[in-house]
Amino acid sequence: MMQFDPNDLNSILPLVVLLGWACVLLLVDLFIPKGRKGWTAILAAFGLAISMGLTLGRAGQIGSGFRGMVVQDGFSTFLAVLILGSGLLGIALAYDYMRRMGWERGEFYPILMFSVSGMVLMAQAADLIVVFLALELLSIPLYVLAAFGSPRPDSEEAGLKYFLLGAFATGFVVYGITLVYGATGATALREIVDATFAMGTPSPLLLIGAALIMVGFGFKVAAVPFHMWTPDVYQGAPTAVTAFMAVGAKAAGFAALLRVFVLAFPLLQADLVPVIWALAALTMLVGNVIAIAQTNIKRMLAYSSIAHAGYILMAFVAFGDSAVRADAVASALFYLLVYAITSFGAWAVVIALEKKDGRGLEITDYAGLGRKRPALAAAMTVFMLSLTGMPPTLGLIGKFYLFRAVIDAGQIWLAVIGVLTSLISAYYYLRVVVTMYMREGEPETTREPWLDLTWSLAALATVVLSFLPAALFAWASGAILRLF
Amino acid sequence: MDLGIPLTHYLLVSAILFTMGALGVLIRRNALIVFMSIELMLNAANLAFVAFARSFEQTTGQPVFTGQLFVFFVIAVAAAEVAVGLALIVAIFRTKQTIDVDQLSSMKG
Amino acid sequence: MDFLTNPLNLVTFSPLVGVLLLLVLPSGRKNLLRWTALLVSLLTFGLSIWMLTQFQAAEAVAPGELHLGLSLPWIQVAGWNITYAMGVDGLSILLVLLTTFLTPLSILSTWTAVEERVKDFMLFFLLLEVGMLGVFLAQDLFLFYIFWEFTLVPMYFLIGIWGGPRRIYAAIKFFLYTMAGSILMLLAILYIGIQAGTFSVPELITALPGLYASGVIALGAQMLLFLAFTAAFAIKVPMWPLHSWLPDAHVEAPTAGSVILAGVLLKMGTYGFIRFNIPMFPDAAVKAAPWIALLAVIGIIYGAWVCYAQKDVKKLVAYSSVSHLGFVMLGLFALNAQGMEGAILQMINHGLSTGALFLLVGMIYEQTHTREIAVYGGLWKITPIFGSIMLVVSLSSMGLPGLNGFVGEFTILLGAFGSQAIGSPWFAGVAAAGVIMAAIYILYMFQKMFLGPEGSIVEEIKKHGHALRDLNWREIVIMVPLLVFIFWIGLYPKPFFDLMAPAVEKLVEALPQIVH
Amino acid sequence: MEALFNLVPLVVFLPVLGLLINMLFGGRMSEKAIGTVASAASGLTFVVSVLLGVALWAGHGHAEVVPFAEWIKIGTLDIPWNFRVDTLSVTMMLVVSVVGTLIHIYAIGYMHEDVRFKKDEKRFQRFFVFMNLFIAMMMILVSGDSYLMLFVGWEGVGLCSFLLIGFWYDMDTLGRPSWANSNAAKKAFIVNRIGDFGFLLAGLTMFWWFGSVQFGEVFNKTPFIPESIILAITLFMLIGVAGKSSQIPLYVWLPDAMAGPTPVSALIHAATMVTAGVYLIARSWPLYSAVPNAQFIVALVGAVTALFAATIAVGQYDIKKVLAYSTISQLGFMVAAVGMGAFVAGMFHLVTHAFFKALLFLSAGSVILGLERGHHHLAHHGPDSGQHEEVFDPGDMRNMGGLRKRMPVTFWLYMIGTLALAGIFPFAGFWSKDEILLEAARNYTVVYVLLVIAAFFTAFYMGRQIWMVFFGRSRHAAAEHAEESPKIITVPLMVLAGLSVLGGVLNLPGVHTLTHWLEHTIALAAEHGAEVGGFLALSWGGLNPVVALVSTLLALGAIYLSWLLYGRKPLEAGQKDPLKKILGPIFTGMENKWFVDEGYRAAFVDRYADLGRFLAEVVDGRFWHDFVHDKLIAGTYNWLSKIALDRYADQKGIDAFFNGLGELIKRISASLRRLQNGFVRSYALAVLFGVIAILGYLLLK
Repeated sequence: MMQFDPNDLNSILPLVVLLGWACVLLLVDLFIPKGRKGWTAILAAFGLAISMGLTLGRAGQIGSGFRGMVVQDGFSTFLAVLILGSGLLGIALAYDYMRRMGWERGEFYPILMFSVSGMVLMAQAADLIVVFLALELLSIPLYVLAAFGSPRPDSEEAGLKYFLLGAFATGFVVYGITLVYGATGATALREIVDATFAMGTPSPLLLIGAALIMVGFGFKVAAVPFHMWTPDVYQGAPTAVTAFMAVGAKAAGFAALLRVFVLAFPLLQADLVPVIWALAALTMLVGNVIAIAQTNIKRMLAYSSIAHAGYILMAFVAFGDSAVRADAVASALFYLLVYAITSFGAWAVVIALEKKDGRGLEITDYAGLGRKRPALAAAMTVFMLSLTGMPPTLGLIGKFYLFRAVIDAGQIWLAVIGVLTSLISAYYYLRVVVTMYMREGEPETTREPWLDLTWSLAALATVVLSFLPAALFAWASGAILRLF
Repeated sequence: MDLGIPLTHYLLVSAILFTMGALGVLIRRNALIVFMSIELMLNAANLAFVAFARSFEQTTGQPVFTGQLFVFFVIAVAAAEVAVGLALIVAIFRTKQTIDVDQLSSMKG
Repeated sequence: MDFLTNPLNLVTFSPLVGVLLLLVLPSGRKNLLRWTALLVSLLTFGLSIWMLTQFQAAEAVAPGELHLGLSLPWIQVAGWNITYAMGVDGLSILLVLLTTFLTPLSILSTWTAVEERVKDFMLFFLLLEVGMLGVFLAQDLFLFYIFWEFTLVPMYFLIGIWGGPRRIYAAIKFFLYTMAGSILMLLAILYIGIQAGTFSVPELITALPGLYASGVIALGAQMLLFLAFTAAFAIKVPMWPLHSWLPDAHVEAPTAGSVILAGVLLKMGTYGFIRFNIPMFPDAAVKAAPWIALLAVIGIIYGAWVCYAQKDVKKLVAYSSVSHLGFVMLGLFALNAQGMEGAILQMINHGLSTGALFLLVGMIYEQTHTREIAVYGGLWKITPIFGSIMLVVSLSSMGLPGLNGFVGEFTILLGAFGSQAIGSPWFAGVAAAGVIMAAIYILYMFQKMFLGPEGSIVEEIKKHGHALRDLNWREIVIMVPLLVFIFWIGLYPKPFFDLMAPAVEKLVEALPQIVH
Repeated sequence: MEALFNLVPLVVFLPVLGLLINMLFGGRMSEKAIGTVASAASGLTFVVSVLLGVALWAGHGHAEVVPFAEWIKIGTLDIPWNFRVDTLSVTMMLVVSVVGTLIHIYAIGYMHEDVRFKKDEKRFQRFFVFMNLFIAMMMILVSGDSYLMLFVGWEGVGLCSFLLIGFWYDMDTLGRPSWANSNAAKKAFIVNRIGDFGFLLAGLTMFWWFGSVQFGEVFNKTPFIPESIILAITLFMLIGVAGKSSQIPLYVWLPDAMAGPTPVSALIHAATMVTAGVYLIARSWPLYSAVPNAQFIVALVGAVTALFAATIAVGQYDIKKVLAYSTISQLGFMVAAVGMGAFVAGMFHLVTHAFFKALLFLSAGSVILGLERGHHHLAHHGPDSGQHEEVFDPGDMRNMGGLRKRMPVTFWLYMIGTLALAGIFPFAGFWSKDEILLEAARNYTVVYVLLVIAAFFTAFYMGRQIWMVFFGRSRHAAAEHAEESPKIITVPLMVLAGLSVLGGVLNLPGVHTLTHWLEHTIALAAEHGAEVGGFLALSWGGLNPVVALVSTLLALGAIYLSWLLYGRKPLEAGQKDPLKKILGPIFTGMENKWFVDEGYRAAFVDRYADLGRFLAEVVDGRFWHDFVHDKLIAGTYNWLSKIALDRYADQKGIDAFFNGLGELIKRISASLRRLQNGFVRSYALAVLFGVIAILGYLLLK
């Protein structure tokens, strides 16, 4: 009955390559001597690059496979590129960092690749089963990566916390999927939406199921009140992992949220809007307010990451409104991209200052950076400005796009909360700038080629692309969700 | 193989199991038991899944595999999780000599 | 190629040449850095003069229109209709010139005042100039917003790095206050953009009346939009009671920063009103006029009164800005030709006079390192040139006829007195009392510093083996151009009015008639 | 002849030229050269004024408007700088330039010594720059063709007044380091600005009702404007007049203005600037004539001021202070006159007063210099030169006495001035004052009574002054050694004395030269009176024997009374004023200027400062800055970031201010942060809480 269809593989070709490469690399790594694990990194990067090449090469194609369980469309391409890029940048950050910190182990890179595969799969998922699989495929390696700083207690603690809470959240997702299945008799998004249409008013079972799924992904993207793992895990995990996690996991989480809710649950819009509204508002508020009190830069950036999840959630409020949702999705994707570039840059700077013994992570350690490393400080300033949403950075452009979608959706008060909280955020971002330029100190920094390349490219992109955002806008707005 | 047990009963048991699991996560401090509670939550879902699948089978009169399929996936994935989770717990135990989750609070605020 | 040869672009971005040069120059060669910055800013000034001649040629053909503009598609995807639109008209030309005029003077004033991180200072200064020019020239809301927010960044650094002891506090306060206003404007901009389908200001001004008439944007919504824009501009101006950031920023900012802050940045607020608020939301502007006039008058009186109790001369000058800008706001919302032209002229006047005051205060501060009025006294005798220039500038600031301040204040009062939008001569009447109060605080400052017996600072300086010196040549060179304009505008303001008149008249004509 | 009119801009630009020369090159010029340039500038102005007068005379007094430059033009607002040459403005030009020139010449001598006594010779140059500036500004004032140009000059002379009162800004009148002089200067400027405020309001109202501020247009439209508006305009103007011409309630600055060098007091604070208010009302005659109520108020203000200031003058000891209050009083006469519609009488008194009051001031300056010389002489040559370092006030009449012999020329000049001021036949003051009294007697009895009493006091305090200064014995060693002034000082005085004697010729009863001259500008009652409905009295009536007799007798009586008190038994050194015994507390009031300054200080000045401090410290500082910003906004932020950046030195102070909203958000944030306790189980609880909240909402809604 089941026949092999080459088209099935074709639809997930970059993923297949990635997974295959990861498996092979796991073996190859055995033969790479300790101390030269850089080769593993480079090979992993190659794998990611090939996969990215394939994705880009097939950018225009639209298709599906495995009886519609996975799809390939603009949305998945956009996210796949974003995620693969994050993987590459993660490797660039980890390359010297892991060695410097004494955590260099070859399996790091294949594990990272597995996680990337999960994220890419998530972007393509069109069936709740695949969603679940992708969720686990991206999460389980992340648990390991978070604990990769073992035997440092922070890292292990981060790993276990992430693992326990992640699994806990997965429980909700699974139960949610169960209830949705129970309500509609389907796990494929298309069938769910058909069943919902047939149903007329959504049954409570469906609503609860959808809500539980939302909780699970809310956890992944670190929405309040499911965010509490974030600061601890971000702080404890090796910084390179944190950077990757902050972008990749968030991207995957939003990929799932957007695709599942926009395509499968548009009819729940009326019921869920207040919930998402509250989640977004709370996330922006709590994230920004608590960030003010942070002294540890990793924790601060963690809260910042929570806050930015809140901003993206704003766009998500309009998921069921067919008039504006295309724009909403595009703006969310664009904002994800902006956040990815900026946040990688910021984490790279953090890595440049981090010491083996864990010093260099307090904000006060940044004092005098403006004098000692003008370029590095300038780059950090750019990132902070971008996170605040000031020109001349992508952050402002991202906010422009995002807020337009929110206003277009009629959620003006949510937009007001959004801008007001971004005002609050200015305070703690500026504090970093203040410390770098207006306080005296002797920061110790590290110069590593890949690291330097990462932050300088990120800074350059943040500034330059802000003047030329048209292509990015077009790309994001072309990333339309499709369902087969 | 209709046992004559209505769907709602399965669902009730499943809900009770799920709640027990969730509460277990909240109440127990031993990482292993916390983990087991999570497994309980997953299995509660599995139970509901199978029950749903059976019930659809009865209403439509056709075999429905989706539910069972999903359950297999969940079981398999849970197994993978166990592998990773236990490894983490072991690592923690080595460092801290405890698997009490309340001892894992060096980072906060 | 249009983009590169457009006069407005050349003016706006020419300071970037300096930025690039400064980046490659060694940071140890301080004088080289200073000269580079100065020459580049002079180049910008020269270009702006060239732009002026072209503007005048174009104005002769089509008076009151936007000139030298260019409008290039910038972001035309995904439902966005953003253009890179620049243009200059009578409302902005003077402010552009003021900016390019004050910048070299400010740079020159830092010659000995800024010894630390000269390179960074000049970098930020030139970047600031780009931002300011962009604000005045942008004709697309999106572009405008970018320039608007961008000016915050260099100014923030200028205060925060080279400022006084409480500089960080002041810098953050400056940043947050301004941002607080502008984020609400951001939402309003987006709302308008969505409703009108364009961000281009000229297009909006043509398109919006239709939207108002058809009810797409109701009057209530128009009021809210007006308020959102007002929030941004009123904080920047600053209108009472949103002025709390200003004294802090001024007191802590380095001299050159204060000059630019008072001279140009505050004008961005008032300019915003006349460029966006009034033409885009005419009904709301007419409705709000009495309220804004009320705040303006309170600001005039309050600022002047508070000035009198100041012990710190820089703070005094800072509060005087609150009072002076109150006049500008009063004039703008008179919504008639006299008031608005007076207001625009007064923006320039305030830039010149208050800029000059800050420069002078900076010059003496450089020698004495104190701004406390009480320690001074009898300076006119010791430093006659300094005293005389200070006198002229002070008189200009208090609006003595024959000097620039009077022309502006008088026309504003005249406009406001008979303004139908404001609706009552009482506002102007009370505001006129501001001229008495201005005399009180200005004379208080001048007397306590320059008249009377020698102050304790003279002894203090002698103890350190120095003597108070009069202005040196560099300082005189800074002051002379300012004095020239102070007299010029005072005695023969016609050329200045001529530049703005057609544009203002066009604006006034477009306003709804007020029927009582 | 017509072409001569085009010379009129020169009246402004000649002095400007003079001041520019002195300003730019004065540093390298001798004192003589500086003085000559300045005097020549002023003198040439006089020549131009004469030429203009000739041209007018030739053209039968037809006014001429000479366009000069465009100034402010916005929409309907069009204010060019035009010169107006008519009989009124030329009269003022002549007065200003003739008195101005004489005083310039006098000042060459006076300032030569003054700068040496005050030990700052460099200031000589500055003095003449300011003086020329004053002439220029005064000329702008009188020659402008619009209220706004008048206002420009109006404020300009105010500035010059400020600069010249504060000429010795670093000392008091006795040369001690002090804030006194600069305070006086500041006071003058600020009080004047209060008046200017009134003027400004008048101008604003005028523009919006008349559509113009040009004299011609305004006057033409007057009949068509509601009376209430004209009343408002005229009363606003009165505020301006009270400021500039030092009338109640704004007269307080003028006595203090005596801090300036004596030529300044003579020129600005007696002869010219302070009469600008009178000129303004005379110029605005069509407006005032249209509203009798305003006229009465103006007349009353003038009359009350005349009497009030005269009473104070009686109690003063400073030679210049007496003259200052006398000036205020005489200005009251003039204001009363123009208020009653007796514009010519007012202008007539303005002219004669300019002559004799300048004469008096300059002679007083001569006296002061004489005493200074005497004091100086003692300090250097006297037997006990060391002891004369004590503070010596050369202007205090109690230090004088018997100067008649030491300074005979000055004495006689002073006598002439006194007689003119007291209104003794046939000196100039007699004629002009009499005209005013006559008009008052005709129109308002109350004004007449007030003015007559004031005239009595005038004669009395002048007599008192003469006796105290020139008769009796010297009460101070300096007075014994006083020396007569040099020619450069006395010669201009003689010219002024001549004018004071003969000034009455200008408008002798029956001849009415001035009336005929001015009627070209100020229209005849017959032509306008019916229309405008107010008073427009031109002095045709000539001499009323009763009025003249009453005032002359009163003046003589007052002088006799003063002889009884001060002449018969001269004051001894250290003796109290004999009036003090007689009048008791009333004299204390006169001595202390009726405590008006103190009253103003308590009622306004201190309150202004208090409110300023309150606004600055409490409202702006504690409320807006500390509370709203630092406590509510920044306080919240700061608490949130308190752990970070302990080195935020300046925020520690702010932390102390927590309360209100800051406290609330502090608690919220604290509890939020406590939730983040690091325990997995509480994190899970949060998740569960979220789930329950969402499900609860979805199921219960």
